[in-house]
Amino acid sequence: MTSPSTTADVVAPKTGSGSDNYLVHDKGFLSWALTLDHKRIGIMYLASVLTAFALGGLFALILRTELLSPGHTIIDHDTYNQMFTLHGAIMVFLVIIPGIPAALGNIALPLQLGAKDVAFPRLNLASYYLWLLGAICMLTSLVMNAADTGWTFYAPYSTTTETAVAPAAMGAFILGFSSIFTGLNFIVTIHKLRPPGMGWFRLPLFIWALYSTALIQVLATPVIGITLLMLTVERLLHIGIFDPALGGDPVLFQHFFWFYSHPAVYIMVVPGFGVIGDLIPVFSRKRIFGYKFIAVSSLAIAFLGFLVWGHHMFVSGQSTLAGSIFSAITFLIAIPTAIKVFNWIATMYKGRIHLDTPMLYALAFLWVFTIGGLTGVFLAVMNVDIHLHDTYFVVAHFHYVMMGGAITALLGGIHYWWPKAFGRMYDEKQGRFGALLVFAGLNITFFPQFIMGSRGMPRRYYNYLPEFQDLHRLSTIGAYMLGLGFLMTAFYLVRSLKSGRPAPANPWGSRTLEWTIPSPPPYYNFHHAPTVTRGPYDDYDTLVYDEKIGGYVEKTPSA
Amino acid sequence: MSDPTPQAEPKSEGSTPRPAAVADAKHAGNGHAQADEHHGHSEHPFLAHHFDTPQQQFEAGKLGIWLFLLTEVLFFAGLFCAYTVYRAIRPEVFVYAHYFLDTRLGAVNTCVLLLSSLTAAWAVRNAQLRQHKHLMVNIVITIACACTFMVVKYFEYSHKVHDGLLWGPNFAPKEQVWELKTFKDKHPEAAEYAEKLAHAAKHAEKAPAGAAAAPAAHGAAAAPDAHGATDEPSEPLPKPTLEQVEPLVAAGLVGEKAESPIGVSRPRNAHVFFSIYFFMTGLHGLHVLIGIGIWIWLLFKAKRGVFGPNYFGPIDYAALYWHLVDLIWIYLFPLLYLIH
Amino acid sequence: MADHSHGATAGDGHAGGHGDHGFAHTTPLSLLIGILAVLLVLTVLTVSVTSFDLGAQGNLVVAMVIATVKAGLVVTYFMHLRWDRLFHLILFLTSVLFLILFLSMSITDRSEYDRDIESFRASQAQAK
Amino acid sequence: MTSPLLLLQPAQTPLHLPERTTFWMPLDASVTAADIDWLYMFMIWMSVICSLGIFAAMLYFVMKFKAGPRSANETSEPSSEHNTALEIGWSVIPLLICIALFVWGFQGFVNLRTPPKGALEVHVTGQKWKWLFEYPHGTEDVLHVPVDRDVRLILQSADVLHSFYIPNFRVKMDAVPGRYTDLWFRATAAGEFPVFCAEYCGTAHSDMLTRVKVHEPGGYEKWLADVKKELENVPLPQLGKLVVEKQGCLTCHTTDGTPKIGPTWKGVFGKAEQLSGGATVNVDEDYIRESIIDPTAKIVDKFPPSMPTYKGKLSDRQLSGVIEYIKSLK
Repeated sequence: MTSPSTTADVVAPKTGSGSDNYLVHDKGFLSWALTLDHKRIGIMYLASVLTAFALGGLFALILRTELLSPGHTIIDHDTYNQMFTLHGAIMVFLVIIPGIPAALGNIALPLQLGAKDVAFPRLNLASYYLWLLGAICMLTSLVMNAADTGWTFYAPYSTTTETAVAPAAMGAFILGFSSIFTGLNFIVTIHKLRPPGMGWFRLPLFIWALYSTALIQVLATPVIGITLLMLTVERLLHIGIFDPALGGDPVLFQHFFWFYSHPAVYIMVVPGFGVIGDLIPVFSRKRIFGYKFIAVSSLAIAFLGFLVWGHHMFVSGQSTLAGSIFSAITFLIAIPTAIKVFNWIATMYKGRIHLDTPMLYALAFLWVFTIGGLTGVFLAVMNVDIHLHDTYFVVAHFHYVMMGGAITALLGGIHYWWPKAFGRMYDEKQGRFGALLVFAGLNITFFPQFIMGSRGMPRRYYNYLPEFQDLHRLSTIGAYMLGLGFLMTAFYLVRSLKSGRPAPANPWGSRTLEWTIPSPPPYYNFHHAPTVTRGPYDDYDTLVYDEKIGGYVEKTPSA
Repeated sequence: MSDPTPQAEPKSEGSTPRPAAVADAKHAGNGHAQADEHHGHSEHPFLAHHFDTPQQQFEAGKLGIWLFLLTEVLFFAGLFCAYTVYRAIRPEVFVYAHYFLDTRLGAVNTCVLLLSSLTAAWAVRNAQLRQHKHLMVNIVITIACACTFMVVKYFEYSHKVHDGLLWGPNFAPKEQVWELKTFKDKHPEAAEYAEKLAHAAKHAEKAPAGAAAAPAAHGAAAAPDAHGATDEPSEPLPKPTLEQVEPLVAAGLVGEKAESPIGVSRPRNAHVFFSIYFFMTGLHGLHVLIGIGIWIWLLFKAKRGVFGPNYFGPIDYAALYWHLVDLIWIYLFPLLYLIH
Repeated sequence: MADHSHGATAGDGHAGGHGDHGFAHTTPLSLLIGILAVLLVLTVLTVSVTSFDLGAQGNLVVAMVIATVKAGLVVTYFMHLRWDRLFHLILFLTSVLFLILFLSMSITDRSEYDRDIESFRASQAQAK
Repeated sequence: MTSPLLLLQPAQTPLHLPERTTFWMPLDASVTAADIDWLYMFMIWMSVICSLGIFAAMLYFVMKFKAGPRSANETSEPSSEHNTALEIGWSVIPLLICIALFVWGFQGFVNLRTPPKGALEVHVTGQKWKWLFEYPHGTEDVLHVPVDRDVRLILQSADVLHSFYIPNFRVKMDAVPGRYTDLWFRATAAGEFPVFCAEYCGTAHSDMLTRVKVHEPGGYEKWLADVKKELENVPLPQLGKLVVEKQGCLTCHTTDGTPKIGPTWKGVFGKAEQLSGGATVNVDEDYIRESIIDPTAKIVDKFPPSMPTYKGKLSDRQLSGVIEYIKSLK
């Protein structure tokens, strides 16, 4: 399908951080605060998301320390409930949903399309400020009397408790709009700003994943908007839609909530598939195996994700009929996910695998996501779910998929595009050590929780039976390892900004368009869109490694 | 640098310094194209730097607004779902409550919005043909229609607040449903019969104020099913005919759906209708207000005569948004006002 | 739903506009006014229909059919979908499809377990 | 023979999951548990095989095709990038496994959700942080069931969502306010098994624990008779003390003088209490009886009106028992 390789028709990239790149083009706070440049917005998103991740992670460490022993350890009942609510809400709404699409997507998507910017730059900036406003709104709930309803805001508890649920719900409401506008921006950019010659099946897989995610963001997020609006109005004005005393129905709230929240978990993990889809061919220096199957399976997951929300409600009083329909369709989602994993592994066959940090994160993703995905099947089987629902088995499952999937892919993406975004190389040895530490910490934290869960340890428990204590202790040790791993990663990445080796245009020898321009890229990205004549992962053999600049350059025909 | 695909227009070469970011006052509400005031492409003053042709910019904006309309449809989907679930489960609440609504006002509002939809579509046409005066007239008419719609809504709301038809615990209707003109016109006999029932119930409570309160209350108008007889100890009511009882049962005034088993009252949780009514029409009204804001902003832009065949995006997207607001009202009107 | 097959031609943004009088299709005025007339007639029709009794759900079905016809007119002519890209129509229908999907599953489930609610309410009423 | 009173008192021994026979699951003690455990282990082994296969392939490829330094410019050998048969293979096989799992799980689910006819019915009420079980003689806070007999629990909630979860029976069902939900089981082993609340319900969600006592054959009927006889002739104040503990009154009231969510009962009898409306009332039998039946009638000043009604839950003898008990608190 790929035509004979001709050199991409862009002037040979200037190596080293060019004199006039987007980081130094304008100076001063306003040049950042009012920027319309997608790369700067991406950097601001990255910084904000990682700060929120640190805060959410801090809450997680406090929770794990509290669970070292049954009963009171460091905090009391209510603080514990508020902590796990905020840990959940911050991680879901502030970190993982905007994480890969808004931070890495904003940096890489226009570059991979050879475009100058996203379709609506001002809307892009507006969605960042909506993220900021939503974050402030949610953190006012932290300051006032933090919500203690869990990130799921289940009625009638959320409509009757005196804690500050309204600011948290409105914070999530505003963050929903930020997510919608990012999704909308990406769909239009992918449709309208593709370079000449780049058909749908010449798009990098990262773009395919962002496209499927954007479709979910646009189609599902409005429903959580109306749900949270109804919840807040129910709390303040008692309109009686979710309150049983006034004729309402709490299970209806669960339908409204999960209609968004299950597609939302695919908003969290499908961009991760995209990053891994880009990393594995580059670091195996081999064309992706089954490109069409991976691309289309992203869309299949996006669509099927809308039909299965009821598998969160098997024991909530949902009828058997509805439960069986949801369970049956849930199994269908396992198929495209399996296709993706198998195709990635097939890509590595007969490749030349370089185990740089991004590749370590990609391999960690494959390992952890396989376990996460398979345990999802346990929860889809209806009668086993009766035993496992709302236990630590579920906690372990979604942490394996969220922490192991979304966050590991986010870190892999950060390391992969770090040279391009900042023009600096991070320290490779520390990167690899950090990746191993995160991988180990993750498994030690969450695998014991599978065992606790199937033994009957319920979820969101402040006080627990003594026989679960040693597993909780093991999990807490893992949590500290994880925290240490992230701290170390943050440390050497920030240090690389100043003292890192200047990055060449194409350190990893990738063939996607963002590596054909200098790093950090000029503010206008491309003079005009390059004409694309081959697939995103073709002709790695026409690149040759240049020792001096530490990166790949086009093989000149004479050589 | 050879460029294999023929470009539509020769593009000015060289990267001109990037125009200072003109933070257009456009609030993030809808996603239509961002038009920079000045940029490199000389012959199209409104072409943003990252687009190559005005058509590409227009079509990008068009896709953007359609995606935004997608989110609006799903935003209202939550409310339509709440409406459908509660109507499927408690039809009598909706039959009972719709008598309180004024169908005439609803119809007037629908026609006003349809007219404003026409003037919006017409305005797009004017923008394309550079008819600036007509464009401004049409925008003004659209704004006027929108304001009329809001004024009519104001009257409806104040009437309901005055009559105590609010949501949740503060639902305390002043006049009973069978005293309403709309109910009397449709079911004259049922209205009388309900009158008698209410009178009898009041009478039954007053009369045996002393000891044997229970049996009399029990006796008065035991829940008559559709054809049951109502034995009434004080003066026996004639056996009710079908037309007398059937509307009462349908509206949940009597029978097991009613609030109090004796006498005639209102269906249980009747306030849910008004919760849904105020939420839906309130949110729709908010979208009409946002629409008015956008049209006023476009009025100023139109006054400067910027629109033409190559740049009419903002008018087109505002018109699409306006048509969707009208579309939602087209469904709200029969669902809330025309219940049978 | 997946529209990946449709996909605009590569770099469609670069297709040339047709000369200088602009690329947009202008809707004829007579058509616009005609559509408004039809819409007003349909509104009057839907209001007058309520005076007849058309069976249990008859009125609801008729009202919805008329509303959908009106909506169809507004979408095809006023919102220009008739001359627009097919993709925009697919998008609109997707949103309607997801609305129906959300509605139907919620009602199916709610009506399935409604008898639990009724039996609970009935027993609470007796207990009082 | 332990004194009958102890029968009424919940065993003070701390709650424990009985010893486990398998690594993954708690001791299975109900008819339906075996089927669930079998399916669970089947899936465990499927997952182990599947993931080991993937990890092995991954690690093998990494070792075999590990590249030297980048400067060596090694290129990957040409290999096909598309193999439809393989793709179909690893789509259809997981699909078949999934269909099998679904059907197996669905049958178990339907079986678990249709209680057999003639099961012993117990009404269970979940309220903020306590489970209450209605028995003919009154309410208990420990579930007593006979062994080898179908038991159907009819769940309701007095305030927010709770979820009745017995790990050893592998059963769980939410208690939803405003409606009935039900679950059934048949215990196969006598003994005591913990009951958890699995749906987050507020501050003491993790303390909403109780136990299900499975009596040997005949033991259940004996227990019923003993408790009934016991309740007849135990002196009123002691009966009142038992009822107060079982009904969860002490989660809001106290007997040691310090006010909690509700007023304290120490020395309250005969005192003139200041009501929220400004009036004062003398705390006598009628006031206590009225406050139990209709708590919001006369609320003591500066206390929230959050007490649920106990109308129809307490027999007259239990009511007078509570009044005598409050009287005895000087």
